[in-house]
Amino acid sequence: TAPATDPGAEPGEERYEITMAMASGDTYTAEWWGWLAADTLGYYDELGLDVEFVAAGGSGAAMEQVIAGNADAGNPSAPAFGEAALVGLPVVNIFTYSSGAIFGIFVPEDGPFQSIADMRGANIGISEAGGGEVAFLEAALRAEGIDPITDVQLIPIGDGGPETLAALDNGSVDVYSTAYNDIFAIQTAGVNLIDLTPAIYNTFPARGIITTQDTLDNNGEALQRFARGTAMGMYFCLENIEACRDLMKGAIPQVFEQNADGVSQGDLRFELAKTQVVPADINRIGQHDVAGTQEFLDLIQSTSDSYIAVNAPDVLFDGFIDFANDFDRDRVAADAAAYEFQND
Amino acid sequence: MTTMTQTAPLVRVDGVTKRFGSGDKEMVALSGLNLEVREGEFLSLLGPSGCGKSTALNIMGGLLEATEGTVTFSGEQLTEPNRHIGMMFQQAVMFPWRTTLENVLLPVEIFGEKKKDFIPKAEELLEMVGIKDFRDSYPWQLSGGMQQRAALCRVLLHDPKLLLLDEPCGALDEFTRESMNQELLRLQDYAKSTAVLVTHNITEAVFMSDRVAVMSARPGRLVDIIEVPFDRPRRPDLQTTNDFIKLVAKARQMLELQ
Amino acid sequence: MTTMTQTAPLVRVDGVTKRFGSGDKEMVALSGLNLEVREGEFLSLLGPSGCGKSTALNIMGGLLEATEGTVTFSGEQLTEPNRHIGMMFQQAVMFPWRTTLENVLLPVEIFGEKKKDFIPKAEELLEMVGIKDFRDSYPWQLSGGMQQRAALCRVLLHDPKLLLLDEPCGALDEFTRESMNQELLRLQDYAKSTAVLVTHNITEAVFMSDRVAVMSARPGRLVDIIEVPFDRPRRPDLQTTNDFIKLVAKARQMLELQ
Amino acid sequence: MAQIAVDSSPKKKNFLRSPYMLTIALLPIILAAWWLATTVTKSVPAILLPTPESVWIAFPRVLGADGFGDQVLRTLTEIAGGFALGASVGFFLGVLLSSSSRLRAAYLPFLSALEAIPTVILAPIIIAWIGFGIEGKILQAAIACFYAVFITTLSGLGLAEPNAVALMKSLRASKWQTMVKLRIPTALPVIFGGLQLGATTAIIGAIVSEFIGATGGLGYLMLRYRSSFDTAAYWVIIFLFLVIGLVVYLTIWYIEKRFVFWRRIEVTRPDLEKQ
Amino acid sequence: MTTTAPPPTPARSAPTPGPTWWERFRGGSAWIVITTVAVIIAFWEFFPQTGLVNRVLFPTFSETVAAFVQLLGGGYWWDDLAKTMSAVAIAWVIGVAFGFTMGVVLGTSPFMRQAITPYAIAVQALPKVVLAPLLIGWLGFGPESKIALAVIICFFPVWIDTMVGLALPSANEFKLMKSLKASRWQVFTKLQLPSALPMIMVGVKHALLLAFTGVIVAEILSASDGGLGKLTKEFASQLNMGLVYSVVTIVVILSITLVSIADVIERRVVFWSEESRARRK
Ligand SMILES: Nc1ncnc2c1ncn2[C@@H]1O[C@H](COP(=O)(O)OP(=O)(O)OP(=O)(O)O)[C@@H](O)[C@H]1O
Ligand SMILES: Nc1ncnc2c1ncn2[C@@H]1O[C@H](COP(=O)(O)OP(=O)(O)OP(=O)(O)O)[C@@H](O)[C@H]1O
Ligand SMILES: [Mg+2]
Ligand SMILES: [Mg+2]
Repeated sequence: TAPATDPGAEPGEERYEITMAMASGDTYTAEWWGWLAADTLGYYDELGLDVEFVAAGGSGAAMEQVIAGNADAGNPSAPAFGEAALVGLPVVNIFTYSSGAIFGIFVPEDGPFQSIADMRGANIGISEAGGGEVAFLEAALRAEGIDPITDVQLIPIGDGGPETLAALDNGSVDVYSTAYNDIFAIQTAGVNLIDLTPAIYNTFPARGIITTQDTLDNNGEALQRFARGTAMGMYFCLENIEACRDLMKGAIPQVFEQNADGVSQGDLRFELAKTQVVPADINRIGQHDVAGTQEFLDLIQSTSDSYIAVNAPDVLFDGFIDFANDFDRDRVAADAAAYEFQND
Repeated sequence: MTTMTQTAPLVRVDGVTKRFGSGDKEMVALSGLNLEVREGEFLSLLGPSGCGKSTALNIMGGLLEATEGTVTFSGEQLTEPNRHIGMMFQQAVMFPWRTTLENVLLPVEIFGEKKKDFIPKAEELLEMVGIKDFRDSYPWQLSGGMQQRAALCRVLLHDPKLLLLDEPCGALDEFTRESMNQELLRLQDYAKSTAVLVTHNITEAVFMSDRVAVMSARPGRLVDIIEVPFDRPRRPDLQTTNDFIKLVAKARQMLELQ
Repeated sequence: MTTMTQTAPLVRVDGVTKRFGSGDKEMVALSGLNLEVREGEFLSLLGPSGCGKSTALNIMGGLLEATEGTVTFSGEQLTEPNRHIGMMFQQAVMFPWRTTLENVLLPVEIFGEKKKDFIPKAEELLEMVGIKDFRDSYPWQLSGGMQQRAALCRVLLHDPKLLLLDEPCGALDEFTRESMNQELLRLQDYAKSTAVLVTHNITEAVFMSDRVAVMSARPGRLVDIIEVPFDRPRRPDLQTTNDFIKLVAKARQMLELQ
Repeated sequence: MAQIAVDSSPKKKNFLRSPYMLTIALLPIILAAWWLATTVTKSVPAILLPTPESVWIAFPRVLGADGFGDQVLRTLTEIAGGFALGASVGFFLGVLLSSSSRLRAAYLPFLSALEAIPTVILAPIIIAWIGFGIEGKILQAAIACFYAVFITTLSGLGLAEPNAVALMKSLRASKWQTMVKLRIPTALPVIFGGLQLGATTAIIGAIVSEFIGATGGLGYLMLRYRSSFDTAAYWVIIFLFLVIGLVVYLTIWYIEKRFVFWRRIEVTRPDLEKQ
Repeated sequence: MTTTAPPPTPARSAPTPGPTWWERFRGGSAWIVITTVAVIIAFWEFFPQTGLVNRVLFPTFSETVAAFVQLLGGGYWWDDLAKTMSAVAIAWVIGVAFGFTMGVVLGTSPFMRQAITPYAIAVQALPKVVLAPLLIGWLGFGPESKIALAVIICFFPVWIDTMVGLALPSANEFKLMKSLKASRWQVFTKLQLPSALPMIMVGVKHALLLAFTGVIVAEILSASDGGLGKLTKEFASQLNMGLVYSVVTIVVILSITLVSIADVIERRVVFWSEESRARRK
């Protein structure tokens, strides 16, 4: 029942190595179960691939290391990838991992601003100077006729940590624009936020396997296998999502640590990931959304004169998608059914 | 053992014992010391190293508390430093960030008086010891002897009734030392103050003093007091007279007998 | 000016001039010094502070280079320190991380010889100066005099032909100093070495030496050499004899004349 | 310095043989190594370390950018304010702890532990406390630099000679007078050493705190440039920091030379060093 | 440096038999420590309850203790602890070795010292974290890059203190060695090095604190392979402040412990220094 072309199946065949720069201080976050499952279940190994997952620090740092050639691939978020593409760096997305709202615009329930159109004169919190959400925010404000430079004040208030809570709590800012992930902690700490994100932003691609043209030319075979392994891991999780939660708990227990109210951020993020990682077409895992990407790139480009125009198909490489999906789904489903829980 | 006199003593040391440490480590630095310092006299404390001379002097200056016994100064019991008592140490203590004049004026500052009022007197004193030209120099620009001279001016500036001198010339070479001693005698006379000098130089003790108090090694106690009958002012050639040499020999013997 | 002798001199200082600094800041510390040190004698260099005694001694020890003139030691020209020359300084230089014995053995270590071979001799020396019980103590547990004694043992351990002593007892009190001087004489005699002592204490110079070289103030030059005829071993009471006092007075006069 | 007394054959001052010639000579070597690594061998990718030319070209762009002066001013204010605050608190605590051996024994470990908590951990807490404004950055720069000043003050105040202390006592000087007229002047050379170290750590404290949540300043600019992959501009700011560091160092050195004038002269007079 | 007696200090101890433990307790500093800790804990416990600060950001002491217990129960962080501690240890050893070498090279050559100082100061003023991406480029994503960062941060005091310490011996001491014709190496090993040790130990202790800071900063601000720094960042982003303070407490306890151990070692290594002698009695 093995697939017809399984390159790693025959012994003695050449093995490949890949260094994957993960865009976080930790190797995994709660929504990266596709990679984690493939790695723990040995799918990469089966494919003749040794993958080293390394924590690069954040999206910008991961993108930097991929461009520098210190990592073969990375998973920076769409804005970091887009920004690199828009300044003319030779980056390529070979596999779309997730899509949907990664960034949003939020206001406290009882705050003075309840729609984007009102926000003239507001103090708006962002995660950090040059954070990924800024482009979205600026575009959204412009769409309502508000100049993001002169009409509002952008204040970096961190990514959902104590400084963010303090800023919202003491009224330093009335609006908070950031990654969706960042607001869970704030909400469980008692600040209820209303999501004002324009619907259109919820369809943008969020994260993929990013590499450079150079690596693609020189190490294409390894990347191709990496894409398939990742697809297998995602499929496994979609078959048995609780198994993946269990794997996650084993890998990053501290994220599932409960706070005083008995809530764990890991669980909240995991729930959100369930909606974002699911591919549009289960038979074409990793498939790019060309139109969405173009719209996204154009949006960011509009926020600065120094960006060049980029054609989405030029930075999206879909040569591996067929190969990636050409695996034995029944067997992965069987693996999923047979999973034994270990971390409860 | 002290010789009784008519004039009331300026300082009276009465059965003073000083112990350092406690328990096993206790050590008796001074044991039952009785001593009177007469108004206007020059008294030397002579004794071997470690016999408690400095300790006795520090107690007289109120820097140390006696374990037993009392010290009175001008008839009053002494328990803390007194501004009528001036002390001078083996090393000229000069602050390198102050000029000679500023160093001399230090006590005035600390007593909270107006510096201006004392500048003429300070200059007069500097003139007397021959370092007026160096009033604006810093200590490192002075030789050791010049520094001691400045320290002498400092202690005299405020007209202390009692001068306590802890080997003030110990660190100087013999020649400088001799001229410093001359200076000291001249200024003590000029200021009409009383002086107690700690030394272990027998010749110096005899040459300078009206009386020499000879102390024994540990635990320090008074052995005897030698009266020195020579006239003042004293000149260096006194040291080659027979009487002088005999007195020195007597003191030496006393010290060696112990 | 030096007195000629039959035996070949151990050290010969020939027209030595030493200048420090250059240009405007040039200062002549020593000017045209001629001096011979005879084998086995005890020679003192006597002079006021700053006259260049230490400079002369450092040149004889090969620590400083003469600007002009030459120094020969045992007939050979001296350009760098020589292991047959032992030096001792005003402050006993003792390393606080070494015990007394280890401090005494330092030269042996540096010369790369076996320490073991020298331990008996080191102990003998420590015994002679009366601090054998302190062989395993650290310097801070010794008094200043004891430290100087240990330094003396260190310099004698290796049988130097020439001892250069730069006021080795300058920092000690008179009593300790006198007994150290006795020690010094006894050990110099025992080791049959030649010694040059720098001092500004006239009595000490006369008491210790076979000859006293009197130097003048800056720029330092030799004034005269006084022969001291007294027999050895010398006892402290020599100092109260008339002949001795006369010699001291002569030296004093020479110094004051300048 | 002590060796001068032994070895002092007259040497002519020759500028060409002075150490600063080596300092200057090293500069082109460093530049050449940088150029070789980035431009010739390309062993370091430009995204991590840009070429010297690109940094050179970026200089006018970064320095001429809108509001750049304000950002510099802001960071300098943070550094200066933080340094002033941290140094005075460090100095004050040093004085306080030196006045009592009991206080010293009790609090020294606590204050040392504070040095072991990195600024980055404190940053969010401080921001939560006093907000995102410049005050928080000043506080963080102050925390970063206080220890160096504190520990040197503490050890420096113990340096006063026993004899000098006895003199002050014999004059019945108050504790305060002894401190001001004797202990502090004695400690000054050592304290200045601490100020040198503290100034550099204050710079670091200010920048790191700007990384964590700031609305302006050079650290903020650095993040901006880095996030848009403008590595050359990023390095322009790094060089600015090197310059700021050197200027601050030289300023303190100059002040020290004027204030602690007696110190260096003492050191250069070895013949007075005896006794 | 004269042979005068020790400075006159008013020793007021009574000639009674040795002090009781209670007197020693009151005379010592222990009660100050205990009182201070008690005051801090009381403040920590009650201040958050006043409502003046956000309780989420500033949990009470008991809540923090509860979090601490929870953390201890978790156990998974031993791995992070081990990673941080091993990085600190390695960085410290390398930093001390490197700082010492630099100190020796520059401390024995005034020429090099003056020539290099401007560069040293410039590098010292540089926020070292900006070097993180470069270090990762050279050393990879493992612990090496964060160790390198910590080394750069912690070697400085060792270097400075070694340099200063080597100049401490007096002219007379140099003269003695020279009169014995000691070689440069002998002067270094037998005189300069022992004299410098007390200073070097001060630098070594400071380096220990800075190695801690360095590793944790590297873990928080740049890429790393786990560690306590990453843990605090993670907990902070979850707004689980009790856990954050717990980890900080662990860091503080560890650093105080390590410095105290270093103190004990110091007293043995440099037993002759004034400081050790004063503390021993
Ligand atoms: N603060 C102190 N603590 C313990 N012992 C002390 C203290 N001060 C002095 N002593 C001891 O008391 C004894 C007497 O000391 P003191 O300084 O009075 O002697 P001294 O006669 O002045 O000696 P010297 O001529 O060497 O100055 C010495 O043995 C000394 O070690
Ligand atoms: N390394 C030096 N550089 C400059 N001047 C020096 C140096 N060494 C000594 N001098 C000067 O040379 C002169 C002679 O100094 P030296 O130390 O030989 O005198 P001394 O006779 O030993 O004096 P003392 O009795 O005070 O020890 C002094 O004026 C001193 O200032
Ligand atoms: Mg004394
Ligand atoms: Mg001399």
